[in-house]
Amino acid sequence: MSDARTEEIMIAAIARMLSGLSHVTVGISSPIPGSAALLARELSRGALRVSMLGRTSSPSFTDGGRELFDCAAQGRIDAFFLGGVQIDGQANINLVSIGDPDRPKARFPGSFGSAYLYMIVPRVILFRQEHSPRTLVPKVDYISAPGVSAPNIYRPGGPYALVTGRCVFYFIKENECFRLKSLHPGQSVADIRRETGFVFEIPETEAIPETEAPGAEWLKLIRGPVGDEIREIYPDFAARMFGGA
Amino acid sequence: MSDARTEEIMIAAIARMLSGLSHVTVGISSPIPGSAALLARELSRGALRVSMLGRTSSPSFTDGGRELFDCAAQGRIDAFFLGGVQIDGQANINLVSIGDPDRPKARFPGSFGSAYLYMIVPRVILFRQEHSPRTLVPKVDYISAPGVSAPNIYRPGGPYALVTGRCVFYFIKENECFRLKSLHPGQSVADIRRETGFVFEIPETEAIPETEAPGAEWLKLIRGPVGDEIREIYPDFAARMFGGA
Amino acid sequence: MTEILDSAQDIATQIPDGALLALPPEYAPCSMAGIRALVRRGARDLRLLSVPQFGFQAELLIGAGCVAEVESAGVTLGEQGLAPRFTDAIKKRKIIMRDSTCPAIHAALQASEKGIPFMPLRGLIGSDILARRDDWLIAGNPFGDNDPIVHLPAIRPDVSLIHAARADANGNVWIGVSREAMLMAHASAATYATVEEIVEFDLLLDPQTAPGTIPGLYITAIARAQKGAWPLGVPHLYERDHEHLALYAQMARSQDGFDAYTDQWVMQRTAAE
Amino acid sequence: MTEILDSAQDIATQIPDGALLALPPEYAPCSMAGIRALVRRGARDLRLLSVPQFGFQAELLIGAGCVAEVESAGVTLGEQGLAPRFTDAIKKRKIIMRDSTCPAIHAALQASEKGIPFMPLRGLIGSDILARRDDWLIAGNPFGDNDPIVHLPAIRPDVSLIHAARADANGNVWIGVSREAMLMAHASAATYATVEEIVEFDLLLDPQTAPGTIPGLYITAIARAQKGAWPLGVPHLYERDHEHLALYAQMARSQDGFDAYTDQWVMQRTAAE
Repeated sequence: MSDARTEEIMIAAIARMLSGLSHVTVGISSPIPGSAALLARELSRGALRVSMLGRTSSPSFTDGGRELFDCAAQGRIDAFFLGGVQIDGQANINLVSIGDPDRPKARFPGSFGSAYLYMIVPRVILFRQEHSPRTLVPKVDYISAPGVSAPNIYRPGGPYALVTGRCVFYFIKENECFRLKSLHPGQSVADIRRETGFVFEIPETEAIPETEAPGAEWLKLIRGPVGDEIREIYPDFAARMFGGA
Repeated sequence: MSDARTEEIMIAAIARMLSGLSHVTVGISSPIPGSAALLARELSRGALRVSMLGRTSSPSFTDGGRELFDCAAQGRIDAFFLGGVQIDGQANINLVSIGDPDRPKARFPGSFGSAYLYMIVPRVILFRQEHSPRTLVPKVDYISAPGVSAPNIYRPGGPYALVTGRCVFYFIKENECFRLKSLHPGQSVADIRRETGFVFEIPETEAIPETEAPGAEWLKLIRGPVGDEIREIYPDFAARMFGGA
Repeated sequence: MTEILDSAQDIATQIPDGALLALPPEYAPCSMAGIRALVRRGARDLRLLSVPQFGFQAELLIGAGCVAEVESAGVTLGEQGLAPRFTDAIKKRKIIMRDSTCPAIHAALQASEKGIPFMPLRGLIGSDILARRDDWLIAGNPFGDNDPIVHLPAIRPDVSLIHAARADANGNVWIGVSREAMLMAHASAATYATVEEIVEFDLLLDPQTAPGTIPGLYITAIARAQKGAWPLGVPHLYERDHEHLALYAQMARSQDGFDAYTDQWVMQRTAAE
Repeated sequence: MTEILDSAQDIATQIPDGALLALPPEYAPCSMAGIRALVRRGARDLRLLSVPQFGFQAELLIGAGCVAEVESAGVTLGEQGLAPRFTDAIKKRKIIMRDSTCPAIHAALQASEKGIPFMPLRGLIGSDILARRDDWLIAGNPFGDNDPIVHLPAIRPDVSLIHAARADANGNVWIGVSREAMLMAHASAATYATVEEIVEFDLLLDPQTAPGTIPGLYITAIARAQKGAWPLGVPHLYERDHEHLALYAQMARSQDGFDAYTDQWVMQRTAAE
């Protein structure tokens, strides 16, 4: 059995979703997707271009903060990553507040570029390590970015998958809902049902496979060159995951 | 009597109109206004900022060709200069063609930024050395940029004066026409009437003064530091005016 | 002409109470020296605009009671977590919060940069950000058919406050790739910069430095402030001081703790500058 | 990943007939090597867009019969006067001319850069430029009252062709302050650059060069072409060759003279490159 940590299983699962792409971008506060993108780049032997916000020693962009958004609108970004304080079954995400936004019970940083990139980037991968009824809810308290849009709304982008600390869901656009794709080691369908606040599809005809844990070679990459590069932006995360600098 | 050439009288006349301003910009194909702006800067002891397009050794702008236009729209440019193949009595200018634009008798380079800057920059100074019925016409064949606009059209800018090889006109916005301001040495009101294709106002109550020719000190500046700087962009003009490089 | 001031304190004096004050993100240099000076001068009723997100700059100003409104796409201390004084102020309704999204802030500033009254922007439709902004409109794309698109009114900040590695005596400020500062300077009525050093040569005359330089034309005044971004970083000069920011995040959990922090690190000018 | 090609001729091979081809102004480096290669390969039906004006590039392509349409704010040889083959082609109606104005071209490219369908722009109302453009609209400013403003549809060139002082092996291209090239690369489907040299280091990793660099992400292919802008200039490397351009202006007064010019200076590749 792999000695991979949950974060590393998530990193590997996300990296697999980036196979064959040309350019992925990683926003701020995204150490797990950032690691996944760097892992995918290593596996692609350089065919995948990874642009990481906040990496000042080697900037990916040279036209200021707007360039990420312009670049996405030009169709030059294949995948992006979004988290959520809450995520609901229609793939709406909430990065702002719990309760009435005018008198919030809890307040979070804000929506950043989500309201835009979620609608523009073809393959948006949602991630949230905490998989509980508190995070995966029937209906978000605040829509930072909507999961689905009316047919007349310009929307080349949208949700592709949701990777949590327990499982992988894919988003089924036609049905406007998530479908369970794979279970992380040690998780059962019953666990997922109990810990998920929204309704999701379960393929009836087949057993749900286990999320493939990263093998020794992948772990070596994650803990080696990927970790070294991620440390520049996320020193605390890197220290927690991979030990001291 | 001054030994100033016509171009130098025009340079001095334009320079006087820039007194007290903070920032003027000079477009391409504008050696006379360019010289005037540099002269005005010398006279202002550095208080006047001059941005010259095409001066690559010391760029005024660092955001590409659009910056001139953005800068003007931000209200940061006090004066600009426009020429015209034809200029008419309503201060419309034509930089495109003579005759039917679809089957032109003569074709010129084009309107450049005139259709925009003429409407945005508060003090636009028109210049045309050739003062004849051919250049100063009743109605231009093509409006590259209109001299006046309807009241609901956003237009903080517009024509201020017209400096030719014969005289200086000021534009009277309320009357939508030019008024004769001064005559270059050797010109009479009758000369101007004969050589001008459009109707203009002549102040009845006073004699038309002579355009003040540049004195020895100004000529020294024009032929010295101003000429040296203008040579970088307009080597042919500088050679013609001030001798070899 | 750009004024050369003696210190960040002189800049703070020129930023009026009530100003719409634009501030850069933490991945660009931030004028923490200027922010501390604003706290020291007791600035009031500032309306903060993050370009497009911020953290510690807003924290200090909010905690010190300098702020009436915030427009931002995100307020966070990054790896040091939620911004405690911001969060507290929202919950206690001490400030008016106008939630935005990064590209909307960039686009609204670009509208101001271009002198146009609005900028269209894709996305946003269906979000509560849009639903709760009565200053934004949805209108039809006139070149399309049944193609609604958001129209954002231009934002023209009264003041932008930035930090940079260097400036020259003509007021040209080298920002390198931190080009949001260029947009801020173009879009704002006034722009102030603290800088690590004032160099002897003209930054526009050197073809290596000119491309990363804001012309002095847009810069109201500069002042030297060594380590002026601390405890945030300046790319290639010094790193973000994670340890100090963790200390801040710890102390600022309560208003008393915040006050103790500012007493020690902000009000005693010699401590920080 | 950016392709590294052997020569400008390889670039010309990849630019298809009929392409909407964006070209920089003469105050930025122009890929005359690429233009000559297009003439040599006998390109046809090109639709040229100047950003926002041009001269010698358009002249050669028009004179050689490569061009169907031109959209431009101005076509001139600068101090060498009117562009004779352009003028002749207009008078003989050999090309379709879409007169524009500089800020409209920049704004329409910015719309494409931002992925928005249109850009509003002040000015223009009352000009024959606007009156003769049936692809431009006047619409009301939705934030104003009786405030008409021009709406320009986005322009997305098929190809941009630029020249630069240097690039690196990752396809990053250093353009310095010639930032219209950055806009062109962002706005275009494909961008080709000829460069004076390909350097060994990564232009994005050096904080001095990164601010003036187009990331390779936007660059389809590069090729080395020494003196590739000649007889136009490259800032800080070599000057515009006024004498040669005067010779051109003289010869190109007639089509026969133009043909003699291209025989000597374009078709015989060794003469120019």
